[in-house]
Amino acid sequence: MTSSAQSVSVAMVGSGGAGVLTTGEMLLEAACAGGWDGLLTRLVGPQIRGGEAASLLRLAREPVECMADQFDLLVGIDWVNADRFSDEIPLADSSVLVCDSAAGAPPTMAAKARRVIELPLSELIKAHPTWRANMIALGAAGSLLGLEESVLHGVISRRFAEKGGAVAAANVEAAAAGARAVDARRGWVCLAPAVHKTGKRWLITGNEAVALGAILGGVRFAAAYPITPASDILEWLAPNLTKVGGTLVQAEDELASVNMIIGASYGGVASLTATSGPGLSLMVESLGLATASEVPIVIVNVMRGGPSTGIPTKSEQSDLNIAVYGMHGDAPHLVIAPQSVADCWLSAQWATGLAEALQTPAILLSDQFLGQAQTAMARPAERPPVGRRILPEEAPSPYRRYALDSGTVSPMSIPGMRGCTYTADGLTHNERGTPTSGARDHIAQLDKRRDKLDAHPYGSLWATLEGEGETAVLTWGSLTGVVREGIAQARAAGVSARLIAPRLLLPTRPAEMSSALAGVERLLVVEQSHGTQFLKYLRAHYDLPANVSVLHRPGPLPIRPHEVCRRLLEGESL
Amino acid sequence: MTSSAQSVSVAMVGSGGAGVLTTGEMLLEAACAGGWDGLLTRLVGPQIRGGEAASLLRLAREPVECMADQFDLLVGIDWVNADRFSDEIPLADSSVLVCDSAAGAPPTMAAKARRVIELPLSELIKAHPTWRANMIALGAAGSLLGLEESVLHGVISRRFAEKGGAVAAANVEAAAAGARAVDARRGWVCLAPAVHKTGKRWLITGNEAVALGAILGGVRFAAAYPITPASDILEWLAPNLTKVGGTLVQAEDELASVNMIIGASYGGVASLTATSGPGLSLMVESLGLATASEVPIVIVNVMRGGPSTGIPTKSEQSDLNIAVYGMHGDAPHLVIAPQSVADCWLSAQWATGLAEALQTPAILLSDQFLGQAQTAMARPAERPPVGRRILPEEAPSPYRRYALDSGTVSPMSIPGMRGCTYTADGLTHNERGTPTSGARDHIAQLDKRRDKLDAHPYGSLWATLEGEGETAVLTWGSLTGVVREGIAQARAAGVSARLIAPRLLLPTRPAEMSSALAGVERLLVVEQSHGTQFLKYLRAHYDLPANVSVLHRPGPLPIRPHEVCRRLLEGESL
Amino acid sequence: MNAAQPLKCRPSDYKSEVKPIWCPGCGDYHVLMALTRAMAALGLPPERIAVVSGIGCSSRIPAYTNCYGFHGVHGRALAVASGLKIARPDMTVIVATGDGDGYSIGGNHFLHACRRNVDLTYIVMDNHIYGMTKGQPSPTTEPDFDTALTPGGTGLRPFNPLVVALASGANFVARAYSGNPNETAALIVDAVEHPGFSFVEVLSACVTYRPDQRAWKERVHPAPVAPTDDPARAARRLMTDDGFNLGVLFRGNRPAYAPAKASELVAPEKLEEEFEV
Amino acid sequence: MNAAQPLKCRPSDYKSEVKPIWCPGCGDYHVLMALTRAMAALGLPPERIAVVSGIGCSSRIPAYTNCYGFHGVHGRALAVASGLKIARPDMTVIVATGDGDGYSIGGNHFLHACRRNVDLTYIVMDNHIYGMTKGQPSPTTEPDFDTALTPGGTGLRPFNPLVVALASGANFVARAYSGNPNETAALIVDAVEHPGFSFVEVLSACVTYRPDQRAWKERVHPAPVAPTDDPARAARRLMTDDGFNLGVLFRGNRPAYAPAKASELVAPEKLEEEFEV
Ligand SMILES: Cc1ncc(C[n+]2csc(CCOP(=O)(O)OP(=O)(O)O)c2C)c(N)n1
Ligand SMILES: Cc1ncc(C[n+]2csc(CCOP(=O)(O)OP(=O)(O)O)c2C)c(N)n1
Ligand code: SF4
Ligand code: SF4
Ligand SMILES: [Mg+2]
Ligand SMILES: [Mg+2]
Repeated sequence: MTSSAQSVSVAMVGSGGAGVLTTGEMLLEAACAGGWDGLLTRLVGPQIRGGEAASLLRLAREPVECMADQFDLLVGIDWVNADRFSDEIPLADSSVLVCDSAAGAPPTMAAKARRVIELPLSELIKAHPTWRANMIALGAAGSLLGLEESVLHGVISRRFAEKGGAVAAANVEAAAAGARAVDARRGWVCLAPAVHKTGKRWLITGNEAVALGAILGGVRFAAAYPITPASDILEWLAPNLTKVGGTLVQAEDELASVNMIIGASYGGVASLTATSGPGLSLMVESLGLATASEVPIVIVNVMRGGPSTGIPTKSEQSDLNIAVYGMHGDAPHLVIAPQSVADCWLSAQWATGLAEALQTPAILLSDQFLGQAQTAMARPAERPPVGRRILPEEAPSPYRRYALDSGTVSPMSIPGMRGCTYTADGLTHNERGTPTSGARDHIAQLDKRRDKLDAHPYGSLWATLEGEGETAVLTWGSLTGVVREGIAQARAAGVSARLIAPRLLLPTRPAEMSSALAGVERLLVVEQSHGTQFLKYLRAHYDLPANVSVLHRPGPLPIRPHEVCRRLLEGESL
Repeated sequence: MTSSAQSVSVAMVGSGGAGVLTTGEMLLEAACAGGWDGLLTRLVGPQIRGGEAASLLRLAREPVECMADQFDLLVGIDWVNADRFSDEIPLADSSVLVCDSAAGAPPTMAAKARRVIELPLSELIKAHPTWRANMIALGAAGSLLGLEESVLHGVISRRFAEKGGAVAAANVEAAAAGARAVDARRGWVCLAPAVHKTGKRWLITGNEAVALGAILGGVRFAAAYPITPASDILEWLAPNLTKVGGTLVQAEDELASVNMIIGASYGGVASLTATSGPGLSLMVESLGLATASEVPIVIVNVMRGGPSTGIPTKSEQSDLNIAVYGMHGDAPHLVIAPQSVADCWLSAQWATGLAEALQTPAILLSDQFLGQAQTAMARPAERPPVGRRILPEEAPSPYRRYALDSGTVSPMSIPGMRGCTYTADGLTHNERGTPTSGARDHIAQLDKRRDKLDAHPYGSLWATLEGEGETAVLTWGSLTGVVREGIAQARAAGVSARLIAPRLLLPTRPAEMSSALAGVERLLVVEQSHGTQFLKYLRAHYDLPANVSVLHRPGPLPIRPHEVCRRLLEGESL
Repeated sequence: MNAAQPLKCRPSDYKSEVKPIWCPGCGDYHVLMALTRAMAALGLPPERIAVVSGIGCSSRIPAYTNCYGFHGVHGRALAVASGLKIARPDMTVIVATGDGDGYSIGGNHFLHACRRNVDLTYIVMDNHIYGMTKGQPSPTTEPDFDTALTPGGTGLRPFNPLVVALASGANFVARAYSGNPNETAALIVDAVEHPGFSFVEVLSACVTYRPDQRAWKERVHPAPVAPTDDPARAARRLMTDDGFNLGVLFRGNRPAYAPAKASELVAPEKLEEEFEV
Repeated sequence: MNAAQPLKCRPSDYKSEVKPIWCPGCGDYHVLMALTRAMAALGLPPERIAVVSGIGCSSRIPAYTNCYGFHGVHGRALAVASGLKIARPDMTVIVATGDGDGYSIGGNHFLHACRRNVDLTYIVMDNHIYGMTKGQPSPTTEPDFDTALTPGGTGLRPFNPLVVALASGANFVARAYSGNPNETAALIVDAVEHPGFSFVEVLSACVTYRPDQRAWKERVHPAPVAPTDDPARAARRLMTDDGFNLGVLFRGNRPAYAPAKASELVAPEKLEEEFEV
């Protein structure tokens, strides 16, 4: 690594109680307070409390949307079970490893690192019982990275403020001691100077960004059942919905939660639930009900490893199939996938507005990486287009809730409106909502529900389209940032490629995709699923060039930018 | 129509209580007893009891697997709400219409029919209070069709035997009077003489054939929740499982039923449930559990109109998506679709055996047409290959339930077997079944579950492949018979085409499909769904020729052979 | 009828023009009659009432009224209604389903709706059978009742909905018989006016699959004791009653569900502040 | 312990080598101890026992035993176990889940398992919290217990599992405290030996999200009265008890579920005959 990089990556590992997770947060906060950008993710073991843990950080001059190929700095507070994570922490050739001099570094890791720095962690703690090893390590890491010491100390003080001045002071002292211990090596893993940032910035996780976006998009009712890794969304929403006059209800199960939001939305209140694969599975019957009865709802699905209970704490893109195809019958609906932690904010608002405007369920397909990673982002200057429900203008008589002659979307009355009562129905129905088994009504309503989605002008938000050339990389969701960086690496090596990443997965946009693909000879599809679900989705719905290859892998090992780059450099044999 | 056809089609319509449904059954039984073949379906209105109804029959010299293009004989016992069905009963140019002289024929229908025969139904009933109009009409229809009168009378006598001799005699008399009333026109709608049939024949519905096949395939436990149009399967299974030492449990819901069969199958007993779209939706979470924990189960899904509650009593092929893609995570499993009423027997056995042999869930994708149509079929001479579960041979130590080194399928112990206890798990697990979140175990088990399905030799049952030429028609399920007949019509007009109908929808068979498609220039896809689900499935998984077109429609109006033929004759512009 | 309420409207004002698919003689016609009479007695405009149901013959009832209606999927009516009522506390929400919908597939929502105590009125049209799917046993079917699916009967102890409601926290428990539409209407009015979750089990005969239920007319009788506000006492009584006691059997006084409310609302944009660095 | 059973095996024979993921001090360790002691006391070989669970910290227990185990999806343990037991009546089937798994998402199966009365033993490790998902309220959480998801508490009446079990027809109802592993083991033995559906609610503290439950040790006490066989009386008692009465609280005498049996079995091919024409 250069002595002054555009981005550096840091991993901190330790066993339960060692405090590496909070240490990671403080390091990110200090870097951001110093004007840098960054991204933080966490690895935890299967235990509910304690167990091994790691904080993975990438600090950078400009916003970053994915983790880097390799880690420049590895700080081991201890090494208990650290091998469980070793696949997930590839070390750079130039990497620096920091460890407790009493413990040393595990030989496999030491062999990979270029330099090993031993810190007298155990010794210092013995001498200063109020100090903690993670704080000493934090101070050391801050110094190696070249962070302003006062800024770091400010973050530490604020964090421990409520535990009292003595605790805060001890932690600051510990950090200072850590910094002193590596003083001679200050800036060994140094970031290039921070770029001046104007305007407000947020430190936010994808799950928080989804929740905030949903409220900004109009959501005022949520019902949900806890599930990893979606519970954070609910826990943020519960107090904050109350603040804006809304409500969150903890339901008895996901069957209840999805039906509660259908009821609330039928009542005129934009509504949302959040879940993960197993919960989404339980919702598909009622997703069909929302489709057929044309009640807008938003379902946030934060993907984790599958199938079945799978790996609840790890990321994967394997719920694409169920999100797109999971309902019985012909049930067109919206599927929208955010492309970065920051994009969760935009996508959630867009999804809420589209669901409302089109009177249909929207699935927001996030994943554990996006949901639980924390990043610094600039407060967005603009909000996405806001969608609103179309209400009947004057009391038509009789009111035809599912009218075929009122444009692509038929006005939806809200309980309480006089003269427009109707019964919403999941049975095949006529324009008034009365059940029928006639072929004409069936086809007419199926057409209506398809056409209202197809006819909507989604604008440029439908996809991210970047770059040019005869080669394109098609990806989606949290891999967008990885692919962008892989393409940039390839460009640096003289090979250019387009990036195509649809944010709108349903309805499909054949015309737009075909112009995005115009002139493309070779296509690389990149996705995080074992069964190449995205590739098959693309084949089903779009005309692809003849030369298509795929780079894919299930979770939990992420796909890294250099893998995309390597495939691009391999050229013809893509 | 010719005066002596290979097949004739008869529709009998009437309002609630008019008895057209039993009349249809008796007509089919009499024809079969007379050596003919036939197929019977029913149309009913939304009412639970009474309401309008129709029996649709096709009688033929040889087995028939679909309804014909048009009806040759329409018998109206009365015309209350008969217009609701008129789209579903297209009349032939040469058709004969029979009605009550007191009521006459509805002008729209009379206009379409070539000849109208008025029967003095009301008059006769007034004169003979024990006679019933449907029996008079039955006698008349039998005579017009040229059925042996004594055979028909035998059927009537047996049917009413338990109501006592007087009732039976009155019904026979009524039928005889009906026959006399059309005596001069005997054989107007005449079938060619019956072909001599050897061996035993069955009169059976698709739902019964599935249930019988499942028991023959080894199923000894069923748990289910009633739903139209699958309940018949359960109602047949309940007493018959008891007879062979098995059990059926009515569960509190579909979440329970699927988990009950998972429990029973984990216990070593081959198990099944039957449901329709809404129920299947509720089962997808646990289908994933069966996939991940490798517990064989069979789920029969009898498709009806969707989405949501849709049209419970009508057929559609719109649950293909959920059956193939409906689970979260990467969850390979079996999907098998029977191709005719008779094929339900074979497919159910095959599915059961495959599920057992491959330790995986199998979805048997039938539909309302197949399930509730009744046909005459020759008792099959041979049974499909029987699959059995592989058990551990000797107590390995420690027992590795999910072993990676024991061929594609790892031996599964049965509770009670000493030395091979294990915990089945839906979490990502290692070879012993212990949960882990490691990438290596995750990929290894995902590979294992994919490979065991892909590697199995499915043989020729995977698809029906008939005919040759540069044009092929690809279809599935209950449309197979329709397409076969459409191709035959086209052949008679000088255009030939292949029929390709996969019975095995998952796992896909790319090599086999590619040889089936070798040399094909033009492809017509035929399916009963609004969203062209089958076409998209084919595009996703198979390489298709460049010239592909689709003939599709949602339920309830069936696709008819002549529509397929017309598309084939249109040639290039397919 | 509740004498305190002035009759502003006629029951016919609450009926829609949709023709029921019910069999002639089905008890559900009388439930519809009772329901519209109750609505008239309550004097609410139809657009202030929502009727929510699941799937079954009984669950067809919303579209036969002139109110806002929601005919959802099988078993989930209480969840839909809870969401609606919590989001729109100004609406009067009545849930009407069947014994299969409410006690079999919908059992969990029943437990938790009782516990949650949202201000709903829950009417179960209990005919001890699955009518819509043509005669399979429901949780309330007698153990020896023969059906095609359970030859010789289920052999299972019938579900006791009133006791389960009490055990789970319902705030008002009553039993009615659809053959007495005026009394049923009065019970519905009482249930709607009572705060919290009010449960009215209505015996409503299925003439097609349970012709034996025509005998219910003779078996029903008013409850011999006055309603109590002690759930334990009411449960004890109902665990041993004959199943044909009519009237209000429990009238509790738990406050209805009330979601958390902020003393002062903030603009949504205000929520962004917590993320600022 | 049941003195009538000869002790053939040691509790350690029923423990597997898999290391629990539980937090140090979690009450579930004691439930595991009680369970393996009960198995030893029952003297059954491990391969004759199946332990079935759902999802949660508590539901991890099957793999920590040496028996056949099934770790299914969230809320469906009773359904899996019912299918297994009906298909394999020769196995002893024990179901072990948590309060979230069993009373929230799994509530409907609880109702119907009680009613169906299959010969199962159902142990719920109740810690009044969702441990696995890090501290959300469960149906048994006290109304004023503060969590991130329900700031200030749920405000809801806690679910009363024992009364619901009685109302639904459970044949044996007991309450245990995991801090007393010997007594808990004895109750489990009793429950397994009792025919039909036996329910044992085990108070098992979550030291991580409910450190206040360390006080349970002081609050539990033996039930002051002998078990009754009258469900109405037992329900009445339990509807007003303090939630810390330990012991067998109801011991019923309904016969266990028995599926229809044919007096004589026929060969499957014989079934074809009904279709012959
Ligand atoms: C998920 C699902 N499972 C099964 C069905 C089939 N189904 C429709 S109505 C019904 C039972 C209705 O019984 P009940 O609620 O008692 O109503 P009734 O017809 O007796 O009034 C069933 C099982 C369905 N529609 N959806
Ligand atoms: C369908 C589904 N919804 C939600 C979850 C997430 N989940 C896992 S465990 C659990 C709660 C467990 O609580 P409890 O049964 O009380 O067990 P404990 O951890 O307290 O022992 C939840 C909600 C899931 N796995 N599946
Ligand atoms: S089947 Fe029974 S419940 Fe349904 S409408 Fe007919 S009588 Fe009523
Ligand atoms: S979180 Fe609670 S229930 Fe779970 S293991 Fe820890 S102490 Fe036990
Ligand atoms: Mg009913
Ligand atoms: Mg718990």
